[in-house]
Amino acid sequence: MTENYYTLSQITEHVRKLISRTYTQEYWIKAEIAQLNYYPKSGHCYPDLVEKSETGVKAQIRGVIWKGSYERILEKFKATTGRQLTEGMEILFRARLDYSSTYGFAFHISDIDPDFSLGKMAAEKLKSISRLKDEHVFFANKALNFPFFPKRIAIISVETSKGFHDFKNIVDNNSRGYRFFYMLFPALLQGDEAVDSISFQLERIRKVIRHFDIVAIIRGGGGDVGLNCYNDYNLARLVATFPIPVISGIGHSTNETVVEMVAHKNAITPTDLAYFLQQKFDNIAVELDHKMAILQSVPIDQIVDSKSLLYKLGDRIKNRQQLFIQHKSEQLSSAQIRLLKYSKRFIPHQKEILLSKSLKLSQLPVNRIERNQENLRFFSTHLEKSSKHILKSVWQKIHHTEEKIKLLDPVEILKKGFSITRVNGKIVKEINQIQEGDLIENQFSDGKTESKILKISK
Amino acid sequence: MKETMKYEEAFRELETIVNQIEDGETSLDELSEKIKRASQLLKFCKSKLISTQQDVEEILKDLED
Amino acid sequence: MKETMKYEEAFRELETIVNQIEDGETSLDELSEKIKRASQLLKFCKSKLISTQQDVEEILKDLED
Amino acid sequence: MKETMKYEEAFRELETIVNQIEDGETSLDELSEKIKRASQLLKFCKSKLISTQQDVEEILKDLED
Amino acid sequence: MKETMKYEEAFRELETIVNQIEDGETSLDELSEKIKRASQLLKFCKSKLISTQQDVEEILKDLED
Amino acid sequence: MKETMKYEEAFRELETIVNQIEDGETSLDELSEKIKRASQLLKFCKSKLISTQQDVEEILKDLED
Amino acid sequence: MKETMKYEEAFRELETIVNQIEDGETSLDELSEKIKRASQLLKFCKSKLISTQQDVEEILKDLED
Repeated sequence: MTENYYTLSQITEHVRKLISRTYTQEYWIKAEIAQLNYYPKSGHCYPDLVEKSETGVKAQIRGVIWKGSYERILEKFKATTGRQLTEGMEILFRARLDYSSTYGFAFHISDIDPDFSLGKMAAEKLKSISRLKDEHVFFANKALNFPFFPKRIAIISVETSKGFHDFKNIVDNNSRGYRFFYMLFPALLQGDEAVDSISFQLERIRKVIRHFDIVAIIRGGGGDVGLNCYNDYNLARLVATFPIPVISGIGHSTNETVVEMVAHKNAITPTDLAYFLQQKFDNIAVELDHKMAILQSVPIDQIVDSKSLLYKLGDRIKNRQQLFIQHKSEQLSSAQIRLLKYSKRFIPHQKEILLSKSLKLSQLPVNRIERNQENLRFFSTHLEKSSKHILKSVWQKIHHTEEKIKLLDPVEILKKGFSITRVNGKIVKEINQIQEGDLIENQFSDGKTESKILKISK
Repeated sequence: MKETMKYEEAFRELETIVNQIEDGETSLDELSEKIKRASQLLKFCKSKLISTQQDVEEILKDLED
Repeated sequence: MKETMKYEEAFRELETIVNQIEDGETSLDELSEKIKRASQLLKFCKSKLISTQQDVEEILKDLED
Repeated sequence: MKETMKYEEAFRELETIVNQIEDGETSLDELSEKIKRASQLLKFCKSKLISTQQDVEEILKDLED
Repeated sequence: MKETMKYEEAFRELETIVNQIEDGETSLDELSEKIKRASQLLKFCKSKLISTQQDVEEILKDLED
Repeated sequence: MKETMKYEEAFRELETIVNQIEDGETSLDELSEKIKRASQLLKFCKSKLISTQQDVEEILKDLED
Repeated sequence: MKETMKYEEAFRELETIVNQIEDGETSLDELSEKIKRASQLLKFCKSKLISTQQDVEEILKDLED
């Protein structure tokens, strides 16, 4: 038997002393709330804090928040994040590690950082948005055609809420007497339970969707707290993929939630939503009035115009037939005038032509005969003149020749004192023909002499 | 003239006749025939107009109530 | 002249004759024949014109009522 | 007019007719017919604005199925 | 000269003769023959002209009334 | 000189002779012969001219009536 | 000298003789012979000329009448 042993308390007391010496101060620790374990009776809260890995729980430790701290911490948390502390939520808390002999290890939580959770929520919201976009459903509801007459409205709201009351007030009491049909599908509209509650009602509406044109989510007042449910991925997806347009009238001043983003229209408040629907009806009413005005004026104008066209045509027929007949009548008159004019002119013209021929006929032969007479006279004169001229020139030639003969007759030369010398019967032309002592014979015009040459000089 | 004739047809025919007369495309031989036809068409159109006007006025009166 | 002759035909023939006479294209031998024909055509056209005018006026008078 | 006619259909048809009338595309022959139709459609659309015949019981029954 | 001769024929022959004489194409030996023929043609033409004139005047008188 | 001789022939021969004499182409031996011929031709032509003139005048006098 | 000799022949011979004498080709011995022939020819020519002249004058006088 071993005599050296400790009692349990000795050991736990030792551990307690060791821990309390080691962990003397508080630390900021990040962990997830696995279970909240809030006891409303005592007001204390004993959350199970875990750190998870891919394989499972990596670390787990109990937390303790005493009633006083819990109330303070929760108020601050809600004020900042608009949410309750919920299971599955990752939080950053300040705590001191404590060891109790009976309860074991626990973190005594003195504070939780709401800003850390806020950041976490924002990240969650962004994640929802990007997931919806990745799945191509983010704009699905917006892509639906807004009904022309958004008359039948499925309303997700709370009967008693102020928002629903405001909406009804406007829609039911509009001055123009428009009648909307709406039906309430009651649901929780804030807090973590809202996701399931709204989803449930949307599924119900889906069953009777043929009775409705749009869905309106109307939240009644209640400030900006508890709106994180509208950032829930599943709810947002349901809204985005809903087969008829969903209009949100959640009414708050903080950032738009994901549900509002994917809704066909975010009317911000229930009142705005009511006015929006009323405006749609107003537009239609205005259009109808406009069309009625056109119907009342245009056809009558058309008939009046047609009448005036018809009367104008009638007038044209009257005028034109007159012009037509007048024109024909003028044509006839002009034909008649021309016929008279040219017929009358025809014979005198022909007469003139004949007269001119007649004149030519009486003149031309006379001219011809006269011309011939003149020619004959001309021939006659020329004949006489030319004959006389010929005779005269022949006479001249004869006289001329006669003169020449006279001049050439040697007898005539001898008469002028010349004589012809011959020696031995030959006519002497050169002195060499004769010699001294030759007998020469000289012939004169009226006789001859004979003589002897005494001397010759050269 | 057929009872089933339409106003538009009648009006167009009437217009054609008037244009033909105006453009001198009509011979004198056809003139009286054409004018006769035009006269019938005119009467037809007028009665059609008046009956249409009555119809329209009635419908519109009904609409205003 | 045929009773069935048309005004336009008659007028064209008349005009042709008048033009021939005007242009001196007619021989004297044909002249009196042509003028005779033209005279007949003129009379025919005139009577046609007057009867057409009467017809048309009657139709139109009927229209104004 | 069918009761089941949708108001949007009715409105579109009305719009088409009114446009045709406004653009003068309507012949006089069709005019009264068209105006009659337009008048009916207009009445139908107007009545739709101020009436509802939605049956809550039916919806509730549908919901229970 | 044939009684059946036409004015145009006669006139053309007359014209031909006058032209021949004018152009000096006629010898003196033929001259009197040709003038004789021309004279006959002229007389013929004149008488034709006068008778035609009477015819025409009668027709035209009828037309002028 | 043949009685059948034509004026134109005679005139041409006469012209030829006159030209020959004028151009001095005629010898004295031929001269009197030629002048004799010319004289005959001249006489012939003159008488032809006179008779033609008478004929023509007579025809024309007839024409003027 | 032949009585049948022509004036032109005679005159040409005469001219030839005169030319020969003028050119001095004739000896004094021939001279008087030639002169004798020339005188005869001259006489012949003159008489021919005179008779021709009388003939011509007679014809021309006859022509003037």
